[in-house]
Amino acid sequence: MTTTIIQFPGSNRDADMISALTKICDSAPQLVWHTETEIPSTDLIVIPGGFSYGDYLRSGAIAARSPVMDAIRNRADQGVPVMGVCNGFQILTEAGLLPGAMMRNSGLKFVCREVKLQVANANTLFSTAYFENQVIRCPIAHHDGNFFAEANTLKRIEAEGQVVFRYAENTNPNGSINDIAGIINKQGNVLGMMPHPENLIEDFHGGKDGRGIFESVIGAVRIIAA
Amino acid sequence: MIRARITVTLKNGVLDPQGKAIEGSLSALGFENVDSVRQGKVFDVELKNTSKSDAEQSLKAMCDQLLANTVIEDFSVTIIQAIDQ
Amino acid sequence: MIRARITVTLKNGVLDPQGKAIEGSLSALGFENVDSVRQGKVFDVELKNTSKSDAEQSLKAMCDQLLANTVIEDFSVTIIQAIDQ
Amino acid sequence: MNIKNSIEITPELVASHGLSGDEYDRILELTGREPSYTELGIWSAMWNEHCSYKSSKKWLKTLPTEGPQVIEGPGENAGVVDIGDGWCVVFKMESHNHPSFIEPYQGAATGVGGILRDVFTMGARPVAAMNALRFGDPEHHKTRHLVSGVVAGIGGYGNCFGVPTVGGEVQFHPRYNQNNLVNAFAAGIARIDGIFRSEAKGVGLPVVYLGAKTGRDGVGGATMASAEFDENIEQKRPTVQVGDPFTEKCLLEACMELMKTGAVIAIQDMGAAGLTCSAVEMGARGSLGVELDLDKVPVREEHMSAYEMMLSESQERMLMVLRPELETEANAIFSKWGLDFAIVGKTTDDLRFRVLHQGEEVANLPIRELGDEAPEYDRPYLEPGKYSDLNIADIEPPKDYNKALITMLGSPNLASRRWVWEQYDSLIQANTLQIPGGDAGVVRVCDENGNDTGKALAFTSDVNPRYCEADPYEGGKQAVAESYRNLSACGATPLATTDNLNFGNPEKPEVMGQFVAAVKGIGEACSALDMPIVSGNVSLYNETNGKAILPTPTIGAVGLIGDHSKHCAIGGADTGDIIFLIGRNGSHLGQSSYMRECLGREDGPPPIVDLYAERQHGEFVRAAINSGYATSCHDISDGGLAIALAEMSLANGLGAEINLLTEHPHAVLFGEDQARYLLTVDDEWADMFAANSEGSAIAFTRVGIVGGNMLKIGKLISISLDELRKTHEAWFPDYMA
Ligand SMILES: Nc1ncnc2c1ncn2[C@@H]1O[C@H](COP(=O)(O)OP(=O)(O)O)[C@@H](O)[C@H]1O
Ligand SMILES: [Mg+2]
Repeated sequence: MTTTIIQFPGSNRDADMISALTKICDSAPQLVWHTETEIPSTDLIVIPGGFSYGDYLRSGAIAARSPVMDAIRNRADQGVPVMGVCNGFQILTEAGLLPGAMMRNSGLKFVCREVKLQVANANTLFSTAYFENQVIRCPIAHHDGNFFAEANTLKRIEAEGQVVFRYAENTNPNGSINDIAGIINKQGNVLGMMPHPENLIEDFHGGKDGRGIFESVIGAVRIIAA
Repeated sequence: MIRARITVTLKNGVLDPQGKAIEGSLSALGFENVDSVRQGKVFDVELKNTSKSDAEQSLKAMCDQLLANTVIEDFSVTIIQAIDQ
Repeated sequence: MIRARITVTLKNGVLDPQGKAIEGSLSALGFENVDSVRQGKVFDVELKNTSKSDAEQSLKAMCDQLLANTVIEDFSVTIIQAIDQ
Repeated sequence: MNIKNSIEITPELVASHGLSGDEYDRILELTGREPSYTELGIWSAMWNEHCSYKSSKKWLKTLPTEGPQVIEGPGENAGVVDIGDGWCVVFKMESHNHPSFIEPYQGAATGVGGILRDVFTMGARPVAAMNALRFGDPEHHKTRHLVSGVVAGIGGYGNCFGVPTVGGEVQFHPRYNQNNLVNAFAAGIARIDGIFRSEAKGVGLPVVYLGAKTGRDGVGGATMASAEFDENIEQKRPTVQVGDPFTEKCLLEACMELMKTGAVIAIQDMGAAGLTCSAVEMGARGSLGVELDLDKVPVREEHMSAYEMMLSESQERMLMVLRPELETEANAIFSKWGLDFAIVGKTTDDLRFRVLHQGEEVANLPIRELGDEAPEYDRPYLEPGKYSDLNIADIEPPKDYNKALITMLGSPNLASRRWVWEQYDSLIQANTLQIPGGDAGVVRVCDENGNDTGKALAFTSDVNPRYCEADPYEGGKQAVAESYRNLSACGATPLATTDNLNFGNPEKPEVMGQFVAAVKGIGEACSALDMPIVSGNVSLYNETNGKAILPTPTIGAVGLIGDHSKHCAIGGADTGDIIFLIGRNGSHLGQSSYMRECLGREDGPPPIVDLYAERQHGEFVRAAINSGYATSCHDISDGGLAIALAEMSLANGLGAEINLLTEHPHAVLFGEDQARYLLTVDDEWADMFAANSEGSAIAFTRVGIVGGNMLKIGKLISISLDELRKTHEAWFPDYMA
């Protein structure tokens, strides 16, 4: 399976993601620089975490306007799975590929800690490895993860099962509305999530709860290929 | 040359954690008659080789395309100074 | 009730990484006549039970004590609306 | 327009540059004439305490800096230490005390930026950061504001740059009310054959300016005088530098790419006194002259004078000597990352430092003498006085031991630092094995392709300034010993150290006496424990209104874990595991946390450090961890045995039952005797372990057993884990709320 990581100036969890994809997929991802206008054929596109453009202006705002975004949009329209983690999630909302917006954490501080996630929808490309309502561990590390959507949008994404992960057991670290930690687009192939599954995939990390997300997509890609 | 100020503020109804925190700090500092605080951003932009009306249009476009996230923010544009070249 | 807007901007000469990044992005988006962008903050403050002149004083004090970092920032205060109770 | 570069050199101007009459006379002699204004700025920058170490050099020379593991000792941007298989670790610590007091967020942020640059200038990719912080009395009106700004600034820079912050210290004491300390540490990893140095080589080669543009940032108070001669410069010019971590991250990536091309002959970051120091050092090290043309320097402000450009401390900049045939390639890398790349000068063969501006030669100085001839002082010093021993019987025991433990555990200096370190990304790079909260931060070593090498590095930062105040010599030893223990407790072999010596005004014999004694103690401990000092920083004049800070020689230490599957942590014990105390029973209460927190006393001598015992116990503990006996381990420091047991129980999430048969239980529970650890062993192996301890002639006691949800110590202490946790975690967030 071929995976692709998009790199922006200021991406800094790209190395973590490269390492995770390499370990889980047994082959290194292709790297695409933000100025590219084409994305080579791929089974999965990942926008990694970090501080693209320093997160100056708004988190993900400047990156969301870079040339590569049109290419991502095209691939997404073709049904290629796209996953944005942390800054990647912020970029996807800023680019309009996902609904809502990301605000400063309610505690106003950067937070790095482990939280609990409830799998709110185990029936997406990215979550079939888990069971519905399973609670998993996952680290977070962000300053602007307070997901916001106005009432109608919120109602719609809740009704359509677009909420994939929620902070569970009172671990919401940022004030995110309805404890939302990760959402998917209507078509079901673009996922954004604030937590960092790529930092919990080896025994070395003290757990492997994050693997399921990657394994879900790999499984789905295999089925499509077969 | 044109000098303009763009002001971007949160839409009504969008929660403003920073504003809330400032309210709290102000009242802790003894400013008792503060009713509410909302935080926003300003951008002081200098444009060259452009007329006032072109400038206005292009500043609005900048807001739409980049400076404001219209899901949560409103913006306004004011030309502060226009100096003929 | 008094409505005021406080604007806080970086002093001249202080590095503004945010403004610089925005300049870059605007020019990449094709806004070619942007000469410079400096970013600042606004605070929209509502005060109750106060006169206009008291309000002005107290808003300035808020800036000095909390809202502006006077080592690197300047501020200005404008009363937008004063409604008698 | 033409910017004036001349101004009359008056005695006041000389004095406002921090130069003494004698120093200026020497400058006249070395210049061979009256210096120009720009030249005066250059001399003063090179000869100030910060660059020249004029008060401390004599004593720094006495520190042990060599060892088979040391590849590069003090002198370069950072120290370099061999970690085997062709890899090395590059690290250093540096202070940003004063700027952080003026503007806590930016001061701390740029401190982090500076130390990261020191590391990656040498070709090493940063893999870990720490920060050692000292603030005034929590009740002081400025303290909360400083804590909040400094912590946010450190996080703001490090998180955005993308380095995990894995450790540090935070302490409060009224003596830091007007002078807080911010010491930032960074470490990076490189191939030994991929290390870059600052020594220029080759005549007529291009000198290249890299990174961000130059502004008037940090052009010190002395320049305020320049406003008089140029009406175009705004009067009120802030001297605070603003950090731009995004640019620094791009600079890192650009430098890493550039270094791979082979284009770099020498490289040096621009830190204090930016262009001046970097250019002079590169030239002088390589026995070459340097000529700079300031018209080529990328600037972000108008009408900058030569003086201002030479002294600007704008951040995120570097200077390099380039292999000319690779210019195009190098330039392309920098433009890809959106950074400036400008040839601003060349190397020459005449050992002169020449600066051109607007067609005028504004400086022409002997390049070697700028550094080599900097004054070196043998400042008079007073041997520090000593406390006589306290008699245990004169130190009141607590009426209620539970209350005493709770008071201590919830005190500003012993409470959990979670509020601080959760604002730092400790996980980024996916190599963190131990996050803050234990004894040392532990980070795995991966190669360029992200493959696990099996090795890990451990990092810790330590000093107890109250010990140093009471006895700088023992305090200096103790700082090193504690860092040795923190590494050993994780199973890491201590490798080497960096130091950050923070003191008051060295012109005062008492302060100089503290400095001399602390350096002596540090040196002895580093020699005895095989932890040479490979880099460091001195920060003097931390003093306001004649009142100096506590002497604070911070030690940053690095250890190596050859096989990271064998590391050990403070938590990890199971129910039924046996708890061993390695080392003697506690007996020493002088300068202890118990006396301070429960009796309101700060007196007596600090504990004596027996370096032989430290080494023996450390080796024993590491062997126990290495052979798989230890299920968890923690060293005993501030607060003694009781606090260590509480911290360990919290980390295990399990209580413990401790037997205690002894007189002077307050000394046993709260004594801060050195060379001690707690170690847990599976009960099946406990007898074997005990036999081994006896065999090694190590003082040890089987103190109790892990289990339950209470910490019970004899009949004196019985507290639930929940209460311990609440107490330990509450102080910081409550205070900052
Ligand atoms: N400023 C800080 N940044 C990151 N971690 C910190 C900081 N201050 C303290 N810590 C962490 O909190 C824990 C307790 O600190 P401390 O009591 O100084 O440890 P020790 O006694 O083992 O030296 C350590 O893991 C330390 O790394
Ligand atoms: Mg310790």
